[in-house]
Amino acid sequence: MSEPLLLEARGVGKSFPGVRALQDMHIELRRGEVLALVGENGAGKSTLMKLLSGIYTPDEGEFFLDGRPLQVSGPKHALEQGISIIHQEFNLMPDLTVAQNIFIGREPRSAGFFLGERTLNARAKELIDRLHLPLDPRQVVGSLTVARQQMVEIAKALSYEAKVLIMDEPTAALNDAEVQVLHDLIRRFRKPDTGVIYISHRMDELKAISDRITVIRDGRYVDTLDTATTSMPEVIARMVGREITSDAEPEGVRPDRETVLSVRGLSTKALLKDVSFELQEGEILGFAGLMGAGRTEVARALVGADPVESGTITLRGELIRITNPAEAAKHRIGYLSEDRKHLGLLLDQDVNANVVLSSIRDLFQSFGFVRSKAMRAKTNELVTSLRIKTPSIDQTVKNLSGGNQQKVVIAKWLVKDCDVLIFDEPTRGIDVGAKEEIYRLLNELAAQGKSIIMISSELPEVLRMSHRIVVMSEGRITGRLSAEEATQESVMHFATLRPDSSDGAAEDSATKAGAR
Amino acid sequence: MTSPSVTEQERPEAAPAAVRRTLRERLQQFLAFASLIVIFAFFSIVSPNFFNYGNVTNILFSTVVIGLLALGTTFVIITGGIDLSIGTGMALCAVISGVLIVDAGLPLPLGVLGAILFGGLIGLINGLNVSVLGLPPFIATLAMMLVAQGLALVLSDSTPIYFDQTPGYIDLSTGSLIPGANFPNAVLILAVVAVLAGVLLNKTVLGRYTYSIGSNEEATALSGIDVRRWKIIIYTLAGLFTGLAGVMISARLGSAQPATGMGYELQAIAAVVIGGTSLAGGKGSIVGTVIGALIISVLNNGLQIMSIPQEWQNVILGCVILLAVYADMARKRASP
Amino acid sequence: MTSPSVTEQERPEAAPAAVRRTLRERLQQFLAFASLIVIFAFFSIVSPNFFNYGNVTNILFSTVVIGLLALGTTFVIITGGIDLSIGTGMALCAVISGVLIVDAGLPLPLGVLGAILFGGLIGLINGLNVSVLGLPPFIATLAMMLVAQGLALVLSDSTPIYFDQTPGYIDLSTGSLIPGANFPNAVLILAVVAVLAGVLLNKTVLGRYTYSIGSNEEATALSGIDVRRWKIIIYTLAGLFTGLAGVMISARLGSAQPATGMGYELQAIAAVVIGGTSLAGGKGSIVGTVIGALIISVLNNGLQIMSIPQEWQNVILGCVILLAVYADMARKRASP
Amino acid sequence: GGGSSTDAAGGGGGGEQPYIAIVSKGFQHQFWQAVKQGAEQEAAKQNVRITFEGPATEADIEAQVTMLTNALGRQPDVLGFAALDSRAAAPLLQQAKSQNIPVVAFDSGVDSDIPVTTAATDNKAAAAEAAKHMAEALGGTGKVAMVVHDQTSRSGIDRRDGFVEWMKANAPGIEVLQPQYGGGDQAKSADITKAILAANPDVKGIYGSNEGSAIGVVRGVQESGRTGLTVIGFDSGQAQIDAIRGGTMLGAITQNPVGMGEQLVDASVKAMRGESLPKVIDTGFFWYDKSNIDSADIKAVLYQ
Ligand SMILES: Nc1ncnc2c1ncn2[C@@H]1O[C@H](COP(=O)(O)OP(=O)(O)OP(=O)(O)O)[C@@H](O)[C@H]1O
Ligand SMILES: Nc1ncnc2c1ncn2[C@@H]1O[C@H](COP(=O)(O)OP(=O)(O)OP(=O)(O)O)[C@@H](O)[C@H]1O
Ligand SMILES: [Mg+2]
Ligand SMILES: [Mg+2]
Repeated sequence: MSEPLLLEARGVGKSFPGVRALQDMHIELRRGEVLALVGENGAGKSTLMKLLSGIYTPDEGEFFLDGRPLQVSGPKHALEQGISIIHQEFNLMPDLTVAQNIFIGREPRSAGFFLGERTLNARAKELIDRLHLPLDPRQVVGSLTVARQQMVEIAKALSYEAKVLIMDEPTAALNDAEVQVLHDLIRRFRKPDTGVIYISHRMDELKAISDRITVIRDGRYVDTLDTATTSMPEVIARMVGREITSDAEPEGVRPDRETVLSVRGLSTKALLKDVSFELQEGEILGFAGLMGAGRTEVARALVGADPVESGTITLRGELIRITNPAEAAKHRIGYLSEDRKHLGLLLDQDVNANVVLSSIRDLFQSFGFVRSKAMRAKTNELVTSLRIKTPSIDQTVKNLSGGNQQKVVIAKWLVKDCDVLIFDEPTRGIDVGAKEEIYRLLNELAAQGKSIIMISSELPEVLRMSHRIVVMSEGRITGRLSAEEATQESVMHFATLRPDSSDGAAEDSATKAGAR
Repeated sequence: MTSPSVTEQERPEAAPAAVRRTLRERLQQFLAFASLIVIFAFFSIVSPNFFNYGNVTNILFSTVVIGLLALGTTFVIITGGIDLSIGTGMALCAVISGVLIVDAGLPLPLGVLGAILFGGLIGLINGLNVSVLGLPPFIATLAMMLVAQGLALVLSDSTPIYFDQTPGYIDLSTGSLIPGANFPNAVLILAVVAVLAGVLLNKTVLGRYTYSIGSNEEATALSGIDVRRWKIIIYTLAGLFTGLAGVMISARLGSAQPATGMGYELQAIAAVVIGGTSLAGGKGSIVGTVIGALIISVLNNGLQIMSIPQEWQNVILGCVILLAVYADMARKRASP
Repeated sequence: MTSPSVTEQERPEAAPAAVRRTLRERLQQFLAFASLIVIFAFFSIVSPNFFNYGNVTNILFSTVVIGLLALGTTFVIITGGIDLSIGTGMALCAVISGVLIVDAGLPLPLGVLGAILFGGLIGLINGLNVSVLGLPPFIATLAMMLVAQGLALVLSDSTPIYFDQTPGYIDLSTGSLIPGANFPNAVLILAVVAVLAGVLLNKTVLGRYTYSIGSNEEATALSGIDVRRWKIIIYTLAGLFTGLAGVMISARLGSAQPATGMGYELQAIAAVVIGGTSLAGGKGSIVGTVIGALIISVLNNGLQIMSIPQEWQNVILGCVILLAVYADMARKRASP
Repeated sequence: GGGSSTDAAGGGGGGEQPYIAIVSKGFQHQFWQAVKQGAEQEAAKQNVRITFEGPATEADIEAQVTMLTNALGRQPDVLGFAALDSRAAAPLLQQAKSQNIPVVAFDSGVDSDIPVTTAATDNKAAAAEAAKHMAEALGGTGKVAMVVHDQTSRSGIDRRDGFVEWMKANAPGIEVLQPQYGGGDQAKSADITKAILAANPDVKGIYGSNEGSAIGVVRGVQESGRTGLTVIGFDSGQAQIDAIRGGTMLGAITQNPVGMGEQLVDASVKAMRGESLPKVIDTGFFWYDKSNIDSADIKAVLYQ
């Protein structure tokens, strides 16, 4: 290539106490390309990006931008150099509005000091419309769902009009529809003199969006492949160092199961309208739907995290009232939130404390005194079985990689033995290898007779795991599909169905779909 | 699927137009007065001496000092910090003003300016300790509280400094610009400063970053904003308010009292929190703080006017504060 | 509350093997004494009368009341809350103890128990206000501070209640179980209670949940833990400490002084924060609190022993606290 | 009596009963409670209604000014006032005058010609008396320490300076140490006392400038196990009386707070009737020790 690379890293190394995150890493971003960066959880992807965006300083190695050496002194400097990044963990101000978040630090001003709020909102509106994002500039970000917060991040990153756009798992919180939107955005962003580094664990989308794929493992560079001429299994093999069979079917689907949990006419002020479904012993019930469909709300309402307006919950034949998650836990119902950072983890506590949190009282105490040996043993057991990458179980969770944090949340619910487990986006940000591991565990749990509700925005995942699938749209259930009825198309049909028509309509259309 | 059908999926919350929101906000702000109005009405009914021009000005007058301190510390609290040094810092600034005007014989305006700037200096030091040394605000300002208390005594030789040679100084507080209507200037000053603070917090970059830092300091820093610098500025600003409070209290008392001040910080912070500002940071308003300060002084005044036995006054004060804040929160929860 | 943790050195260190960790923790805890030891050594050198049995017991003795209050409030602060009612609450409990033992003539043990339980009641009410009504801890306990202050005066008729008819009561504090060695029981009690608190915080479910709630209340609740209930328990616990402090101070003074207490809360909270507990919640230790309390009383005693002019004592106190905390933080950052 | 105005509902001077608003320097401390008690007794006798209030500490000058403002807001027939800082209150006294509300000052002088009379004692002279007894007890030589309740309030300053100045003038053999301030808090004063004793093992006598300080000194001495020290206190209160009876305290100066309260109300009533009053009513102070503590006239001025 005659003209210099857009961005290049050579021999980069970075260590944290007890962890060698990166060593002799190199990466080459060409002009006008989308370079995918893949690797297992804890491989070092985010760390590399944090070095590029000036959050960390490298122990060794150097960066080049347009062939010129680049020392990033801090986030501000990186932005000035034209490097814009979407971090894996949100960096939003929950108390500020969408517009205020997007343009923080770049507010339109008069006299350099006074805010032009109108202009601000106008600009934000203009940007949001241009990006076709379903956001209201004046909405307070803290009241948005994870998916929408992700969109704010995207809008913010794009608004910098950067040369290099770095996206660290931007689609982890999105479902296929929104992924499409994002891909369109990226295609429009890509110009002859710009480039994108794209980190994702969702193999399917790499094909769609990337030109080349750089694979890293355990902080080391492995290989870079042309997307066009490579198959995903190859990439995965390079990534995890072994073959992964990912086209498995739901296991142990049987119709003749007894009903454990039956929900009737569940409604909330915010969104839900007359949600009814059964959960059977030892089954995995998939919840599909577009963002905002209300799956999370169903879960939250079920465990008493949000107030319910009407509706009944019957557990093993007896009517129960659940007004807070603690009561849910008493009934052996557990909920894994989709928002690990805010609702899942004790970020500044260690792995051990997080893993045992929900089960101390049942499993690890005698007369109120904690049995720390037993705890540590159990935690270590899960750290190995989930292959959580951490120097020790005494590592502060904040210092784990995103995917490993997610594994910690899952571990927490695997320790506590619940009869009914609600997993909301359980594999968010988890690498393919580990996903298989988690699928296996879920199937095991089901086989043990535990009943699982699995909310996921990754349709393939839902299809692959669910014995039955409930599809939601705008707070109502628009379709119920059995494993064999369920296809990408049938699910999408109900997910996009406007439930203005009566529930009956939804029902019989469900049967129609079944007939199809 | 293509983008349009995604926008179809917009959820109800996303819908409300700006118009409806601002309307609700106005209503909210008005309702926030509710507790205050109820309390006020109650006293007006039970005591003949409560609701009259004289007494209402008294109430406003007695709000000035706490009000000024509360206004300044509102900014600090919204950033998620706290400032314990405002009470004794105020006393120190009062002494400084005495030293400058009475002892050094500087002209009034200069002396006043000097005292206010000295307040800024106190705030600056707090700011440096918090954002450069990274000390917890509680510790940094607690230390400053002690230091200021000591220095006030040292500089004043533990004796009050009297301003009776400079009547103009006293007029700053008790004088009345509005001829005839004996309406103390102090109240006017509080009003003006409150408006300024409101503008600063709602209409300027400073205010925006104040909220932003309190809402998520790390993210604010990652957005390329010099958080440290802004925190220093915000603490310094609070210090300026402290300085002004020092001037106003010494003007009211016609003397700089080196031993006063301790305990004012708690009252000021209470006013801020009663006004709905969260000590966790990110949320708060100037209007709220003003209301909070008024609630406190109306209660104090009303209970004294009703000549409730003093030992009972605190008991009632406590309960009413609980009720007021609870009512306010319940209301906020109710209104979607 | 600390500056953005985007720069590495501010990130808490990773701890390798469990063994090495506990080892380092011990070292850490030992080093935490550093500032205290330095201060102590300094005074021992500059003043011949500082380091001797008599004076050291004086220091310990003067730590008891603040120490007890600080221990209780450590739990509350680790949950991310705060308790302003401990000072006047203590005075109220002292009065209760007087009412029960002197006025009602209950036998000593019952009276003492009653006073401690009454403290628990105060805490219980705080807990209910915080977790059931969902009031900000600052407001809930501020209100309680006022109410307690008033009630102490009301119940005691604003006059001290003397225990001179029950010398056994006074021995609780000044008496000496260890025969010969004139070593006040109060110090023994503080020691025992501190150990209990340590066990409670580190070895029990209650302690675990205290930390969890402090570091992420929502996540803790979603993990199926009845956060409300535990918060009530924790505030009640703090109340029990307040009750005990009330007993100990009235025992020392041989009388229940209804007018004291105000201001103790600030000192106690200061001790906790100086001890490295974060007001943001989630972090803290009993050892730290004990050290914090000792630092304060050593400084007070030492400066008085050196008979530094009082107005300067606060100035120095402030600066030393700054230094001590800064040194401690720097050390923590440095230690890998 | 907690309820300082049983029939105070609604306040206001409109009632048939004459109303005297009393704004004191303090409220919670025993001394002020005794003044209040005296005032209430006299009020009952003269069939007038009073309210009695004061700030939490003698540093809360603004609080006192506000109380004074509110007291005037209740339109009393007479105002009883003990100024923390009389010059700070000057404008309000002017206002009282313009509203034709006679002002009766008490406890310490209000340097202004507005008060019709002042029922007060001379703190400095009282402190000097304490010094005199201390010097005698020590035979004119030795180190003397002082624990003072406040370093800025009038009473604190006078009771400190009166003591120190008398010693300077009349007892060259006595070395008075740097005064330490305990804010009138017993526990704090006790700790200070112990620190003083540790720092100066050769201290012969200690002087506590008000009830809280004095009792604190006694406790401090007891706790430190020292004997043979000459402790002289101020004001009364049961603990001090016991200490004197028990011998841990040589004696103390007491003012006559109850009498002061009575004089205050009596003078106020006279002022209301327009009767002429002396410019100053000296409520006096007394030295009491083992020898005279049970005498009738001392008993009369002590409060429990
Ligand atoms: N601040 C830190 N302190 C200590 N260790 C860290 C820190 N940040 C990252 N690490 C470690 O460095 C390694 C790489 O982390 P990184 O976040 O780069 O992984 P990743 O490739 O982004 O994984 P994921 O796909 O799960 O996001 C991990 O083992 C992680 O535990
Ligand atoms: N944290 C939240 N704050 C306010 N409203 C929320 C929150 N979470 C969910 N909701 C409401 O519930 C609706 C559904 O939530 P959510 O979008 O999570 O549904 P979902 O089907 O789980 O979609 P996804 O989980 O993919 O975002 C949202 O449209 C929103 O109205
Ligand atoms: Mg990552
Ligand atoms: Mg969801």
